[in-house]
Amino acid sequence: MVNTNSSNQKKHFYKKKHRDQMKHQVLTFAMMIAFTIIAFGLAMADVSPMFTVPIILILAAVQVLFQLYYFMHMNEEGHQWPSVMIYSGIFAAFLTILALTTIVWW
Amino acid sequence: MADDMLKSGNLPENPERATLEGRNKFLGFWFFLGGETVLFASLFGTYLALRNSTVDGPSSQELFGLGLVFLMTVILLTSSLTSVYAMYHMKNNDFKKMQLWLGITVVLGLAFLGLEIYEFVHYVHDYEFGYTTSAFSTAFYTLVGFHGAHVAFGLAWIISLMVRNAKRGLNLYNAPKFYVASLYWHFIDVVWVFIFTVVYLMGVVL
Amino acid sequence: MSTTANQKAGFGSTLWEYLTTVDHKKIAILYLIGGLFFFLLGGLQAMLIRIQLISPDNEFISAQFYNELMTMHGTTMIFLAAMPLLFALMNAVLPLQIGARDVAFPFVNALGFWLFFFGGIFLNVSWFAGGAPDVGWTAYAPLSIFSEGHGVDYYAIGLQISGFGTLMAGINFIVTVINMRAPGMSFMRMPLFTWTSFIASVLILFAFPALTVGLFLLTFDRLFGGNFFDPEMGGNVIIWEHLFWIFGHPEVYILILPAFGVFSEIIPTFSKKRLFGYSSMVFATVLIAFLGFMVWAHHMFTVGLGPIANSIFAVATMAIAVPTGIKIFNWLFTMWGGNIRLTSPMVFALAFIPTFTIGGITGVMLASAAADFQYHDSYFVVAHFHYVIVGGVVLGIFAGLIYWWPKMFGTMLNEKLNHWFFWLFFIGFNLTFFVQHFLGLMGMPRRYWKFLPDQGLDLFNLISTIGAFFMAAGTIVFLYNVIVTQLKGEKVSGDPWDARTLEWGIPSPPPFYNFKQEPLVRGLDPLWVEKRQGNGKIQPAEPLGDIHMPNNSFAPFMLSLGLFIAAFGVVYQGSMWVLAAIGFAITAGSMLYRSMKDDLGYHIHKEDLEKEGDGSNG
Amino acid sequence: MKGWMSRIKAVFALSVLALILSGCGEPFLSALQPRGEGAAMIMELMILSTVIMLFVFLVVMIIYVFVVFKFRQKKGQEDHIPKQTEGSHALETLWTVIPIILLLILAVPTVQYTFALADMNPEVNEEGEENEQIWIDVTGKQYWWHFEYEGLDITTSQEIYIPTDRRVYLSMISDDVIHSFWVPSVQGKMDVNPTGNQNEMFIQAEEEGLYWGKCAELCGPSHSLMDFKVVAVSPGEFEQWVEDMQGVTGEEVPESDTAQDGQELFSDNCLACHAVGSSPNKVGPNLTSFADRDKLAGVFDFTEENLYEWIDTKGENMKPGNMMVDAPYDLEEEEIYQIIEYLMTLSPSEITPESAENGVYQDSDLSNLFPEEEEEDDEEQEDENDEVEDEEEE
Repeated sequence: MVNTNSSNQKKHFYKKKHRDQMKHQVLTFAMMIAFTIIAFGLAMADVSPMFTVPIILILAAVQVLFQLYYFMHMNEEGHQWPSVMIYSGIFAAFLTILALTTIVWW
Repeated sequence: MADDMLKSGNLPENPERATLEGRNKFLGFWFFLGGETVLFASLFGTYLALRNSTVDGPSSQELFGLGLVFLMTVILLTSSLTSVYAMYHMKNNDFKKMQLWLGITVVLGLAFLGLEIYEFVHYVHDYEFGYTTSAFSTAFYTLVGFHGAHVAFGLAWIISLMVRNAKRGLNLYNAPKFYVASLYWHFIDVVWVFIFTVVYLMGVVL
Repeated sequence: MSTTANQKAGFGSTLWEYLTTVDHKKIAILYLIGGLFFFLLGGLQAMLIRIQLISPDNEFISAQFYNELMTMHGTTMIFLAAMPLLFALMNAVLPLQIGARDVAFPFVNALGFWLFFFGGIFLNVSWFAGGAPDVGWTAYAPLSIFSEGHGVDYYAIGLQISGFGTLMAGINFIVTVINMRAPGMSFMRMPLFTWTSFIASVLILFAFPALTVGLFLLTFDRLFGGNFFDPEMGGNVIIWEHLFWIFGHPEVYILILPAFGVFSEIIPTFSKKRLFGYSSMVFATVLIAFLGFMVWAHHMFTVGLGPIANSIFAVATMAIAVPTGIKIFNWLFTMWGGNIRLTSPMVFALAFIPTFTIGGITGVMLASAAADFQYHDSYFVVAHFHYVIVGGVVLGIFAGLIYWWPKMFGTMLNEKLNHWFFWLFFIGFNLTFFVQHFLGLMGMPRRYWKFLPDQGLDLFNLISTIGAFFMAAGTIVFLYNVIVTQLKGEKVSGDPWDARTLEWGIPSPPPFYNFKQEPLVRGLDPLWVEKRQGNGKIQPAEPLGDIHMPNNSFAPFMLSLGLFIAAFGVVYQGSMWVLAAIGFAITAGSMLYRSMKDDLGYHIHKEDLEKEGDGSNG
Repeated sequence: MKGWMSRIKAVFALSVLALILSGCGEPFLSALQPRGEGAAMIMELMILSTVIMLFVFLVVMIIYVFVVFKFRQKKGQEDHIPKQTEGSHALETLWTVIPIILLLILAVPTVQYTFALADMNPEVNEEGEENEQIWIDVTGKQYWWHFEYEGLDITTSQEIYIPTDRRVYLSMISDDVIHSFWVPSVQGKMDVNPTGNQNEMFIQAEEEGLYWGKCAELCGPSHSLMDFKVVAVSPGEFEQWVEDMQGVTGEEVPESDTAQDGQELFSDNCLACHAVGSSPNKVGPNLTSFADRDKLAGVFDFTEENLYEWIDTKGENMKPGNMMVDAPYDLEEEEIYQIIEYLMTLSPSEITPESAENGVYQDSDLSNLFPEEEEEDDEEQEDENDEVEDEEEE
């Protein structure tokens, strides 16, 4: 089928590529842990909720983007449709939560 | 053709998407996760609407201890990383290492689930905070419990995949299955990030 | 378990074939049978409702039974009749239209059907188990929480099961469209029916989870002591309304978009013209779907959300009229300058345009929030949504069934009887529902078991009931036509309508592998292109080769049966938990069986295909 | 708000109205014959939207009829292949832009009216002063309505009396499931939600009359029997009615012996749920002006037979699913007739639903209903009490 020599080269190339990716993943993980610590720290510290709540929500959103784009590889090619559907889902989710937090009591 | 699919070893670059079946599974599962996003959003919305409806039961400030939640968060985040490792080894065609890392993921998942059960038991016994105590308690247990059920299902899924393929090794037929299971596991983590933020941290702060 | 489709065998093996099939064309027939069965059931309920309302202060049926009928009529027609019948059309046609040999997930496709079927059966078991649900198809809390007996439990769990099936069917179609298109079938060459089914499936994906959660909350409240909707315990009844309508409004578009697609196939075919403004039709479809997610609260104008929320949702709702209007005018201009043949599918399509326009304009009137304070929950609303759903969806379903009947069965429904069916149904429909607009404005709220004398409501209610009998008569003509046609079994050619799209380029009914060779698509309306610029046959994109087919499986049936059994345990609890254990064990066992087996399918060999001869226009 | 709209209206109103009024139903019930400020505002909006939509429908139908007749296949043309037009940007833009304009014409008054109907601020009279507001607490229950006049010490059920010269403000809540308060000829509807979700709306009747109200949200088996009445009377009559109602304590002793026996039986068997006179008790309908009611239980003819059947069967078959079936009493036939006799004496005021039909207009600004004059009211009440008893003697 394929020349063994070139397939070996390919394998090496992939291995290296995967190893580079993995470094990114570990870095991502470190940042996620850091974000988590910041979020918990803010919650435990005596800071105004007006300040804390938006910050921890943003931290959560960023963490989730990390998960989606790095851990779940949405940054790689062939993920256009997954992105479309995930963002549509987030759109519907956003409307749902907005409604249930604002126009349930009035 | 059919036999190729069951042959282990020597897989292409993205084994999970090398076959049409694999590509279908891959897309179908991503779309399912899009639907799950709305499912959890509905639960989050319900929880947010009812978080102050404690009636006579305890409130979130009285209940939540952040130490345990932090531990659970770190465990689950780490299990997300270990399942990334498993997929890394899958792409490198190293079945044994993949199984090893999946095993670690399962152990971490079990630890998380154990802590969650401990947490619930603690609330019920020490605070008399049962499922039927108030609208808040119902919403809390339902949201966090739904996530817990997802974790339990994910564990059962990964374990049965590991057992089933222990002797068969990695091939084009089961690579998509492993990949999709790991996507599911990450998604569980995504949901937890919002649970610890919206339920626990905001529950203590607000 | 592998079989070939050309088994000519007895009843037993045919039954087994259908119980285990994963072939989308057979699943289409299953959906058709299931959907028609529930359509007749829902129709029967409607007749009882109309007989009760034939005269003022009528005591034909009791208040409790009326509420059960009214609830089950709505639930059955939406979830168990309209949606499965649309799925029947999608399964029968969509893969053929994009030149696919199969759907993306044949197994899941079968599972989707069986879940729908067992969910529907479970819901209807309630009739024999102490009373059907009696709280309206919307099941507003807290009435649904306080409702006595097990009716609402059946509702919550039955819809949950069939909802899972719908979700799976939706995902299957999305992936099929994305991954399985034939070479040359780009997105902007897809037939409109495929497009609208695709978009409807996307709506299913994002709308049904909200219903899933709503039903779970209802189940937990009723069966496990939850407090989501119990005002005494801090629960909030408005949450249910939001969740229900976040699902419920997109659901309207899930139903109507595929019907739009059907008409967008029929009108060009019988006008001998390509669809006018194809790309704006696609754009309008996507826009309707998008806007459809932002307007649900127009069902809740009188809840007391306040003028700000009401105004926002009113304006957003009105906006949907724009893409819908685009569609209406595009259909009109497709016919403009055409060569219109008044076949029965075309007559349905022609009837659809004015009725749906009426449904649309009353929709805009309802969107006007302040005015909705008068319309809401009155017969005006009943008239409006029947104009949309009967005048749009049901006409679309029957038009599609008659149009694709030759493709599904290889036989042709009698045109004369089709026209009889049409006129009886259409006249009856307008008699029944047009006067209801006025009944509503004259002060008759919906879901009324009886109306009182001396309120000026007698005459229009009588007219409405008479119309219902016309509709029933029409439906009977249709059923008679189906039976006679199938008994005669006269075969027709692959392209009896002189149509334009890919599915008409293969024999009727298609062989179980659909396309002997993957077709090459050379433009919009591929068959028309080949008829005008080629030899009238679809060109192959590949040399003749082995075809890979999935194996039949009994697992979808067993898996759904398990949930069906388990559902009784969950409803009755106590010692009945045993049933739940057994049921869940069957389900889990079927899932394990499925995943433990290496199921690679089988191949039809090139040599066998050659023996069968020319696979094109039969 | 009205300027340009009324001009459009002027052109079309007559023809459209003529069209719909032919089947408009009864004036006491139909939304098409508005008798109040809210219903009239909504009617304007309905006419505007109908006119716009009929225009759209006509355009569609003209093209439709033309196309179907002109381009129908003719004999001998079966093989004719028409030109395969792809579309037309100009046309498609046209039928995108025109609907947007039409919708904007409808959207602007929709938003204005939506806010106008939600306006709970006091009305301003000609002198620029704010009118005092009459607020009524409405409670929806399976399957009847309860009304408490805030600050006036009046409780009624099933019938709500309002003066015709001003808005009356409602603050609505449900005791069980969701109901919806609808008086089509006076005002649009508003849901009545359980605990915590208090809704507010105003009703205003421009003409005296007895208007029929309905429950418009499915609430159980007898949903269709949950009617009530709005009795719109002139301000003077309303003032009279208020004074009469304030005088009732429930302790008034009826004249006849049977009725007195009935009263005793009533207090033994019925008072746990029902009340006569102003009372927070709303387990069952308040019966203060029971004998004046237009209908029995909201829907039945007010006859002794019906009343007997109701008390005897606890309304089991008359209003399926009603809560009175659980009432623990057990009465003999004779006792029921005694109670009926007593109930028929519960007519504290000359102002009854009949007054709403051809009432003499009595001028009043209702000023002595409001807190400043409360003390005076109390004195008057006592006088009224005597009067009530006097009346009953007649």
